[in-house]
Amino acid sequence: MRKLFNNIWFKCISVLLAVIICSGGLIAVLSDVLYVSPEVRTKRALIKIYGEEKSYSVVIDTDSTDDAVNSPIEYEKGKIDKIYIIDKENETDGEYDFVFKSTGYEGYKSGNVTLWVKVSVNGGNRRISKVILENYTKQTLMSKLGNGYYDTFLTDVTDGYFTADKDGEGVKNVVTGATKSATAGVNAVNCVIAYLEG
Amino acid sequence: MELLLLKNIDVKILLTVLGIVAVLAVAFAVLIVATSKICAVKTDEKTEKIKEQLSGANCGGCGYAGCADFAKALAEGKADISGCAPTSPENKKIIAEILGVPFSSEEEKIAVVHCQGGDNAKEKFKYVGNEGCGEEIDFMGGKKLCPHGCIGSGSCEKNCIYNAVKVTDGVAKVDTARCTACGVCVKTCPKNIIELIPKSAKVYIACSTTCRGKDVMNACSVGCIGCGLCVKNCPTLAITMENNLPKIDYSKCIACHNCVLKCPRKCIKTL
Amino acid sequence: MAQFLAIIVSAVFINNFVVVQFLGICPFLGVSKDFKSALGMGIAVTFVMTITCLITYPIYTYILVPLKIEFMEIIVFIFIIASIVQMIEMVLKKFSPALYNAMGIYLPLITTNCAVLGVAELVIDQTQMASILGVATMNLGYAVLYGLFAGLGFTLAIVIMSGLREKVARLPINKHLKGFPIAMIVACFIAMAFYVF
Amino acid sequence: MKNDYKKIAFDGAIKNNPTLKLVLGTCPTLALTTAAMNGIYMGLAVTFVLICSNVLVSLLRKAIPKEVRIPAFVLIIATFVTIVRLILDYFLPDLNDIMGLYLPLIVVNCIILARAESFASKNGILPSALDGLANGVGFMIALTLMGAFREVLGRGEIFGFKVWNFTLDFFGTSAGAFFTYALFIALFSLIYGAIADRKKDKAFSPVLKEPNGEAE
Repeated sequence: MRKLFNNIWFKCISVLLAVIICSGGLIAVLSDVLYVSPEVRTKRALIKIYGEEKSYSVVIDTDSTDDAVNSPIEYEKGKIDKIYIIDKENETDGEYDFVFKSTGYEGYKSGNVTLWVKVSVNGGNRRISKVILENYTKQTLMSKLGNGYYDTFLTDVTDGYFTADKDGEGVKNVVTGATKSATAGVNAVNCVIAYLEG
Repeated sequence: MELLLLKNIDVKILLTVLGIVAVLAVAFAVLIVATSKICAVKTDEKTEKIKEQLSGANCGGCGYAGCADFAKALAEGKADISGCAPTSPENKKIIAEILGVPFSSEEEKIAVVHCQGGDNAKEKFKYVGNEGCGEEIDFMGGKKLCPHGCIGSGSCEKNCIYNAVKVTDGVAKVDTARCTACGVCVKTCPKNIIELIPKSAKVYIACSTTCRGKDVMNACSVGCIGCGLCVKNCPTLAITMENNLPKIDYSKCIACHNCVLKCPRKCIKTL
Repeated sequence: MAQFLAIIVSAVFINNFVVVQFLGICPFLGVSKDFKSALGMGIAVTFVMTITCLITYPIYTYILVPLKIEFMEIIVFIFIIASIVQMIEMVLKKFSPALYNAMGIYLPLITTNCAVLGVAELVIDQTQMASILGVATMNLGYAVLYGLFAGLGFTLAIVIMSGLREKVARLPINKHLKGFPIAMIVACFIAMAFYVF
Repeated sequence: MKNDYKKIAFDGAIKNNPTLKLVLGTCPTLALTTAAMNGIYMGLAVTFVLICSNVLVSLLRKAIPKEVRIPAFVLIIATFVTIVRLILDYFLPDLNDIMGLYLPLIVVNCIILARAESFASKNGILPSALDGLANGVGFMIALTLMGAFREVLGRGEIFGFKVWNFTLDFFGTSAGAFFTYALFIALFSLIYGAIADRKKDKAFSPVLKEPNGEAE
């Protein structure tokens, strides 16, 4: 028995397995204890947009359990996960806010970018009034998308879509250092416009 | 933090992830140990123990590629511990015990440049080209008129990892505080005018020319003209004249500094 | 055959990992002091890249994608590369100790070498590879070939760099500029030269 | 034992500065020194992960057999980065938004594996932690200075505030990054060389020798 324990084969395999099981277990425990539920993420996003908590009513929410609302709206270059209508205290009719959570595909290394988009509706006029980043996958050059990038989206929702290629003559051209990540962001916002345009 | 039941995360994904990485780990552990068995390099622990005692500076003074090679040569008895100057005497004693070799605590050494010419040595031509003494002396023996003197391009300075040799006004000078006598400069100097002398030495000859006095006068204002005054004035006859150049026998030298005072060209300098 | 040429041209020239995408600069500067160790490093990196593509491509496409755990990709890839580097280290220690000493700390650093991880991630990216090779789907053969030629591209860059550095090391430069700084300035000129692509 | 710590700290941060003397971790250095703030955030992230991974590596150094040390170290570092991201995401969400960009880059950072391999796997826990801290701080200082230099010349700003509207977009490119990096290494060697001469520091040589010659 003694010989088995300091046999090099056994030592190497057991150490590697031990490290993996310990770290895997640790990550599992931590990711469970420190689990951030979708509601909390939405709360954080609303605080970032409005500066304070807001109650909202759900139009679409992929994380909710009841089936009427949890199917996302798929588009060719992205999808919309959540649509909320923010409850207004002074109920002046015709003026309310949408908050979308949309994901754009075709980012850097075919990863995707998820954004929160706030659209304020005032009578017939609909305007994108706030865009913030939720998270992203595989975008290593995200640091290049500064605030300037997100502010270029703050325009009225007319029929024009955004494009992100350098020489694209699209209506509103949004080009940044990290063109691939910008494309994913633009796709996300275009989904919102596509939804609003119906 | 209620009792944890892993309810928030999908346990199935967790298990598959752990499973894959575990399988990978086992596979690679087996592969690695297999390669380690195939490529087992048998370094007997004697070499390892010696390597720990050596200074580890990898300076190359001992003539081997680094301390590891020198340790292997020592273990096989091919090299002698005196080859490595930077290692301190106590470490050498330990190594001698490991090797079972009698250890004579031989003298500590220091490097010294047998030349003080530099700017006061005349030049045959102005050299512009690749740096380094080795390259310069390929071209007609270097730019200095004196064939034996230091040409001051600093190959010794470049190779000394202890930063102990510096070329000051055209000639290399050893900083005795920093020199650990590793011997790299002795090997790199193409003119072979750097020598390891006992650390206890007080004086040294700052010239290495064997030309006759008249040629030396013409080539360098501070070169040794072989007048022999130092030989005559040395009370213990420690200095002998060989081929127009004085040579000090440090076992006899009592550091009376007579030679330093008497030398008309100030070629004999104190350490 | 066309794909074969496409791989060579794109891996070695158009998006060469070191000179165009500036990945894996640590060994590129650290080991390119003299020709022999640069060539040794190049071959070691080529070997690691080829074996990495050989192993990571099937694992990603046949295991990670079906099980929907792509997020594990980085850890799994780095673990595989680390194990390959560990094996290479033993092989080198046995068969060419001189090269092993010349590479020193830079041998384990191949693991975190961005170029190797870069090629592993590039190869599994269907859309990008399709555009490079002009072929609908990727397969293992193309992946391994791309890894091989990306490694050769790295070797080419590091060997040219070592040639330049050996030449530059003999020029009379200020003492403080010798070594890494002058290597960086040479790399700066190479970078400028590659603005064309 | 006390001055030993002082020596480790001094060595790690200044004398053997990982970015400017041993020239490790060049990928993040070249990529991130476009802005000074990047340097600070990346520096903080690297310092934190470096300390913890050094401690963990030196804790397990006797247990991990020599044959599988590189994969084991990589696993430890990767686990650590994931744990840091989980903690940040739960407790400090806004810091996570900023640091989130840099954390995945750390797994690929050479400095951490280099320190784990050449120092932490050979020394005790406290020296390793100190060495991690020293190297992290050294890395942060170097990155922030270079970031500031490139930001001021490249975009005419410093930490985002307009300084002048003279911009040289050469410094925004990678060629500019190489040039700045070369400049800073030379400057470091010049300044430290002067200090070393005055202090008669034996081992420091102005001409950069092979790092492994000194790092051992």
